[in-house]
Amino acid sequence: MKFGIVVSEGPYTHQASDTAYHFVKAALAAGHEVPRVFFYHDGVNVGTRLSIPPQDERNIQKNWTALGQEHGIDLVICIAAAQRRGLLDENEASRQGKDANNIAEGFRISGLGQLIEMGIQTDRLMTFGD
Amino acid sequence: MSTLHTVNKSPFATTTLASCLNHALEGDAILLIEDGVYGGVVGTELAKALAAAKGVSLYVLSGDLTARGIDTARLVKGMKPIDYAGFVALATEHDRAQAWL
Amino acid sequence: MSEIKKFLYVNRKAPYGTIYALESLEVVLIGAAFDQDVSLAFLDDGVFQLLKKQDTAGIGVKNFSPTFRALGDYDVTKFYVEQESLTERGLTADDLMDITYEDEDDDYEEKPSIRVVNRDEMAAIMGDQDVVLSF
Amino acid sequence: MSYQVNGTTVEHDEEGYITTLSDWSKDLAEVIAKQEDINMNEEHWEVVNFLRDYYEEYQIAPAVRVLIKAVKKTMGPEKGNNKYMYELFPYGPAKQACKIAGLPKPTGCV
Repeated sequence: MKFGIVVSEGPYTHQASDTAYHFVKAALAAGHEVPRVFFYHDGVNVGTRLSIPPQDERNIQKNWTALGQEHGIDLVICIAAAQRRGLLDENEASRQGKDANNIAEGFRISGLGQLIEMGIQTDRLMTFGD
Repeated sequence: MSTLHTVNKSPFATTTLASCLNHALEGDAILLIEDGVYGGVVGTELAKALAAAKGVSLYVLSGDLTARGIDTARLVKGMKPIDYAGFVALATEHDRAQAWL
Repeated sequence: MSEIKKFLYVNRKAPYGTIYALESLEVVLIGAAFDQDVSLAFLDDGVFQLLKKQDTAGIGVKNFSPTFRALGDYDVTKFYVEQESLTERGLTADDLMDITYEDEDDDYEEKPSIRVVNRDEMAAIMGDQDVVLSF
Repeated sequence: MSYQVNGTTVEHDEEGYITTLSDWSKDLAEVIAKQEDINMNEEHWEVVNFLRDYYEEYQIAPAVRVLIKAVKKTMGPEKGNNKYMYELFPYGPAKQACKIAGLPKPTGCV
């Protein structure tokens, strides 16, 4: 079965991105497909490479990056939500005239259409938020 | 056709669990996750409503339960603890998932 | 895209206190381009999103409530509002904005988009979807 | 980055959208249009005014297909079509007409 995943809360403040991560791991382990995870609302903050959690805590961004790369998951950050919250890739930074970018490896910024498309193309849409 | 409902809020903080219970249909499942697991403890007002939900199966995510120091013995009768693999299985067994945020 | 799915946007949160209502509306606007079978559900505090006379001048936040009235142009015409949620909050359907659409199949007659349903009807609507997006 | 209009300076972003929506004026619209290689005539103004009215009423810039549908209804099918709109605004009514009309930049979500 194909799962589409929405993560709609930021890391650390809410447990949502952790629950989503464990769900995706379990789904893959059971032989299901997870073609895309869509990060929305404060969930876009999962994709910043500038977070520095203490060494004795999980690194949410690195966990997602690793899982995404291992299983070819499309980790999409919503552009509209990202722009509000200051999350940029190189492309967006130059388009918007900003002097830095902060998106982590394995993530990409794209539109809300990717969320709808995921809903159309997967068998089950799971939302993790608050 | 049935739905897997997930509830991630403590019923003492919001009315989310009550609202979910009000909209769950026969054959549906409710899974308590994150702070939602506090709603599964016996002896509370909402536990009565949970126990009265006819034809709705009740589950709780065991990792969230033990993380919060709650023994499965304190759960509402009939509520089953499951792990993430069980969560995935529930999602496949129902036709859709609805997150009560 | 040949397959048409039933999408339900579930709105259970009040506007302005958090961003969920606004960002939900943004998904609806974009989603409308995908020609799916779209319904919006308003229950619990979500019914507050549709109140008339919202004026945000005093809080310096954009008032996005007029945008709901544009959704008819986007062929989003099914707003299900739960009666019990209104009643619990001391509201009636008269407190909600007039939101209409033009029915192309009926000589462009203007029809109300808001349909007040009871809790059981809302539960049945939720149970008849392919994709449920929660906000 | 800024436009100069009647001796005043109006800030804009990298792509030419004005930063403060209340800075908009008809004279400014002419200046932005010139930058876009568009000579504003009555027909351009008709669309720009339509967009401003739509924004005023609904607080959003309409999607292109919604704009065209609405124009078709109020101004007739000879204007409410893609060809007409793209003749007036070669780089797209959403992008160019919204910029000239002083509306927020479409977030380009699809």
